[in-house]
Amino acid sequence: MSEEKLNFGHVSYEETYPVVSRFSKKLKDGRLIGSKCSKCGKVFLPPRRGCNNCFSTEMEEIEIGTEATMTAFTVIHFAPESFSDKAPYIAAIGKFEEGVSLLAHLVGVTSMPSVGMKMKLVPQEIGKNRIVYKFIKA
Amino acid sequence: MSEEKLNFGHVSYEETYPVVSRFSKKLKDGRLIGSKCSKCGKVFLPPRRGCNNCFSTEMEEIEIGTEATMTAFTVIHFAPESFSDKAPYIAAIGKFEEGVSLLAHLVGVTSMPSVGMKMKLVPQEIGKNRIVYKFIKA
Amino acid sequence: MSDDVVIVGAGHSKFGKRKDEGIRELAFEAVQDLLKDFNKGLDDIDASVVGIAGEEFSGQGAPAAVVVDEIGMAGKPTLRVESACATGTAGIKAAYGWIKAGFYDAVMVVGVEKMTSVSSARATELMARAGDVRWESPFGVSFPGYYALMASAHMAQYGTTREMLSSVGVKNHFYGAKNPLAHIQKEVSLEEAMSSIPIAHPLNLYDCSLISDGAAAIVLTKESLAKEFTDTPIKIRGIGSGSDNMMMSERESLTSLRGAKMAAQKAYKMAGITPDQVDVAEVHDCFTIAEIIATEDLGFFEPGEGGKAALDQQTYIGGKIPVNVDGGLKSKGHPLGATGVSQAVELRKQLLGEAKNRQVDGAEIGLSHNVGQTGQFVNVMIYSR
Amino acid sequence: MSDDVVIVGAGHSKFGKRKDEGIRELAFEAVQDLLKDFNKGLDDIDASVVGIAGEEFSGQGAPAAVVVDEIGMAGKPTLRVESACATGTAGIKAAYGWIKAGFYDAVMVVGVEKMTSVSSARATELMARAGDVRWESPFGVSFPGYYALMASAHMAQYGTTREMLSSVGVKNHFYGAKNPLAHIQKEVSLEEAMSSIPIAHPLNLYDCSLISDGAAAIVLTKESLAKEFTDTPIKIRGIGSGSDNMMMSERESLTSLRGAKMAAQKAYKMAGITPDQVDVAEVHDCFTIAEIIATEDLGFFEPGEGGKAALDQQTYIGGKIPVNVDGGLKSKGHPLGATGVSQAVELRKQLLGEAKNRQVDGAEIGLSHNVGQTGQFVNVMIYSR
Ligand SMILES: [Zn+2]
Ligand SMILES: [Zn+2]
Repeated sequence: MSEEKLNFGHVSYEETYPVVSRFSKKLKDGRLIGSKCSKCGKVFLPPRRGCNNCFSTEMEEIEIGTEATMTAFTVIHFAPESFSDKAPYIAAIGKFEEGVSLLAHLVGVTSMPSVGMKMKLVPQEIGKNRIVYKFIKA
Repeated sequence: MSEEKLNFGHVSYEETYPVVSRFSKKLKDGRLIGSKCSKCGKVFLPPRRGCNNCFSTEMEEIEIGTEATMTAFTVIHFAPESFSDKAPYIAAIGKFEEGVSLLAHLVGVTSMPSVGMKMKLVPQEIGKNRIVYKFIKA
Repeated sequence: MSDDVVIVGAGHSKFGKRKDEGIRELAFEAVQDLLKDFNKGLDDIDASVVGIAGEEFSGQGAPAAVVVDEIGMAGKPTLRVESACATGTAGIKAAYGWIKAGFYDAVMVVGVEKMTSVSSARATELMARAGDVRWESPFGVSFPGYYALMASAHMAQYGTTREMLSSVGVKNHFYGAKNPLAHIQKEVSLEEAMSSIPIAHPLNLYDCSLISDGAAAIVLTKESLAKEFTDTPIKIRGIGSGSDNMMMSERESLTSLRGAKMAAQKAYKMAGITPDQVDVAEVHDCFTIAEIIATEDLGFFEPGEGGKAALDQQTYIGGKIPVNVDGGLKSKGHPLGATGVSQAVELRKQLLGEAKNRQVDGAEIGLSHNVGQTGQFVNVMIYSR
Repeated sequence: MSDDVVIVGAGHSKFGKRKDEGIRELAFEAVQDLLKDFNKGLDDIDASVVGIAGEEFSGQGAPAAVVVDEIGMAGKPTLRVESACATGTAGIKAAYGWIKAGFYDAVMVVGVEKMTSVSSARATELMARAGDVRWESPFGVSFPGYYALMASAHMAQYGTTREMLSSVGVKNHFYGAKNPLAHIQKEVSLEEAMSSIPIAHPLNLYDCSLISDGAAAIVLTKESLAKEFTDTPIKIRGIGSGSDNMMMSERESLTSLRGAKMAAQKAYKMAGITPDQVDVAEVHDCFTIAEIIATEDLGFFEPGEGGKAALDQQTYIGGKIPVNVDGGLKSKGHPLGATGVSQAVELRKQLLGEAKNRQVDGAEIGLSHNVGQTGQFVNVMIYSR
């Protein structure tokens, strides 16, 4: 498979595998795609290559809405080495209506956020070969 | 302790601890110094901070002769990343009269060496803060 | 009748920024300490288990063997276990299994970590890589950050306050100041703790455990052989383990560790005790919020009550349950692989009445709670005389 | 009466350069394969042990938890074991102990490694760091280099030749060509093997095992429960372990691994058998010289006779003792953490008569020999129907 990879995240710690690259390409089109097991129906976000419930690898794409409610957040002041020049930044977990959650940066807020706030997940391109999602205030 | 460290080896993979730095300084003076347990007499080359036989940390310095007999060798053609520009090079184990052995590069030989050959261990300074020992043909 | 597994020897290095020592010297120091008060020699120990969490801190690949050689155990069977910050208790559990399987009569467990060779930012990076590197680490969430996420949820759900968090740090420094092996032997005031610099909001400097070097070692054998090694064996009465989903975002709860609750339940059941029978506890206070959640998950306090209990000094000696009266990870230090073994060494001191000015009077049952990553590895151990 | 520990399920991924899969996907593939032929589901497995040798190959810190989550075992107790290249059998031994200790009825052991994400030079560097980083790695001795040192000593002492070394590689490629899961399924001639490029003299390319990605998994339980899981359990009859000095230069011998001899002795004793009763052996042929030394250390041939025996095809099917008839590390591949588990999977196939065109007729007893670093970790396992 010679298709070009689209890396995910502000930094990559592992190789970019197809399940990540495919997700990233959809994200570039503004779509948040999880995987749903065709056999048992379990939904995964982020997507997986196989279902850890029934071990089927037949996964359907399922589009997740981008409106989320914050369940937790932190403001990172002392950052890992690779992020030293970015601190401080906010990381938050947002729960979507489908019941699945994601962790991402929350950007564009000027006061301290609070658990329960409404957020929206949007794509953020970082250079040509890299993309990430971020939360903004809804 | 503010004394300056003298690093050992072509490359360092761990911090240079005092037991290594002290050994390296003696080596710079042309002396090969092992440690001998004051309590049980066990001899260690390279030196150690404590005796793994009786757990005493009272160690005497003991000078080892530099004449050695080769017990094993290899010519490294495909090297670890940090040594890529040095290959090929010969690594050999030499046994000293005191019964202890060391692994080091064997340099200055023009034909394939053979087990049993006589070698001599000599210091090799690498820049200002780094030293190593090497075998040469005796 | 089953032959219990007992601790018959224990040693502990000084924890701290040990700039003159690598993993091998630190382990040596712990074993040297162990041998001071041990009726046998190394010859009577059949095998070793080495707990080291990260190979990149020390630079040594497959790092168990250098340690084993330095402590005179080369030639005898060994392996390395790793469960992130729960590595130490994972080692004890593995050795317990080896003894029960009949492989060996006596096994040494050594936990060691050399963390200060790398910069704090680098150490933070290495620990952050214990998050899911595909989906969560790429957001630069530090280890304190993951626990800060939990703290924010706990505060929102239960009204836990910054003051409650800080009071955990204050207690642990209070006891750490009495522990000569602790990394930082210094009391801090609530005010100092609350006004310290932010690391990962809502966690400040005094909410976070230390990046430390250190080692701890114990020897396990069967109860039937214990008297050959020591007059004062300590029994391993219960071992329970649990885990959790890899990603924080997939957890059922962010205010409790399901793995810890499961581990506690199993350990209590195996020991045949209830939480109120525990006299002294070592819990995994990698962060102050972690100690609060631990005291809830272990059943010492109701869910949501851990913060208030800390503020009310219910976790001091004389309170409902003395917790981390050796200073905990916060003040004693947290050399990852050593921590779970250090907990065993400390509880043994408590159960033998040797803890001096931080002794819990008449302590008979001790509990250790050791958490790896953010709950993916949890071991709860119960010890008694 | 003691309740033996048995293997009741086994799975194996394709070994090779698996560029589309990380550790989690590789482990998934092995477990998926295991479940194909398993009467129970994951719900009936109580815990897992994960064998991964190096965290830097995959980039994932504390890497067990991502694997455990991907294979549906999150929430259940787990730990990572590491014994360098002997990691897989260290996992089996740890799980064996857990079952014997009564912690769990059924435990999954998963060994996995993703090695090809990094360059060959980088992988060589990472493996070289398993040498003593203070005194030996600083000379740039690669992993093949350490074994080449042993080869030079073996050649000098016993007259072992390059041709004998190469004949091991030829055999292993001969059988690897018959193994659909092998990394390289291609026969090589003795001439090709002998004239291949030098890696670490006297070892050439065809003397060295492959840098591979892959995973293998087995499920262990008690014999008394075996029938619930499978009609064809395989018994673990013997487990023996040994180790050696860290530094090559401190070894008593460079032509034998004292840890392997010790491990073999213990395993034979536990199983109550002698070397001549072994019908098929999986030995740790990380390098051709390692297989030669292994067949001597295991007592199949006298010291110094292993090379001649290889040249005489005494290790082929039909010879004195069939060795690595799945291709071995040389041709099947050597994803470090997976290797010891892969040996168990292969021996199970042999003992069940399912090894097809590489079946050893009527094999009843199988032996696995798994070496970590340069002998600092050795496990010998004996399996039977
Ligand atoms: Zn499914
Ligand atoms: Zn001594």
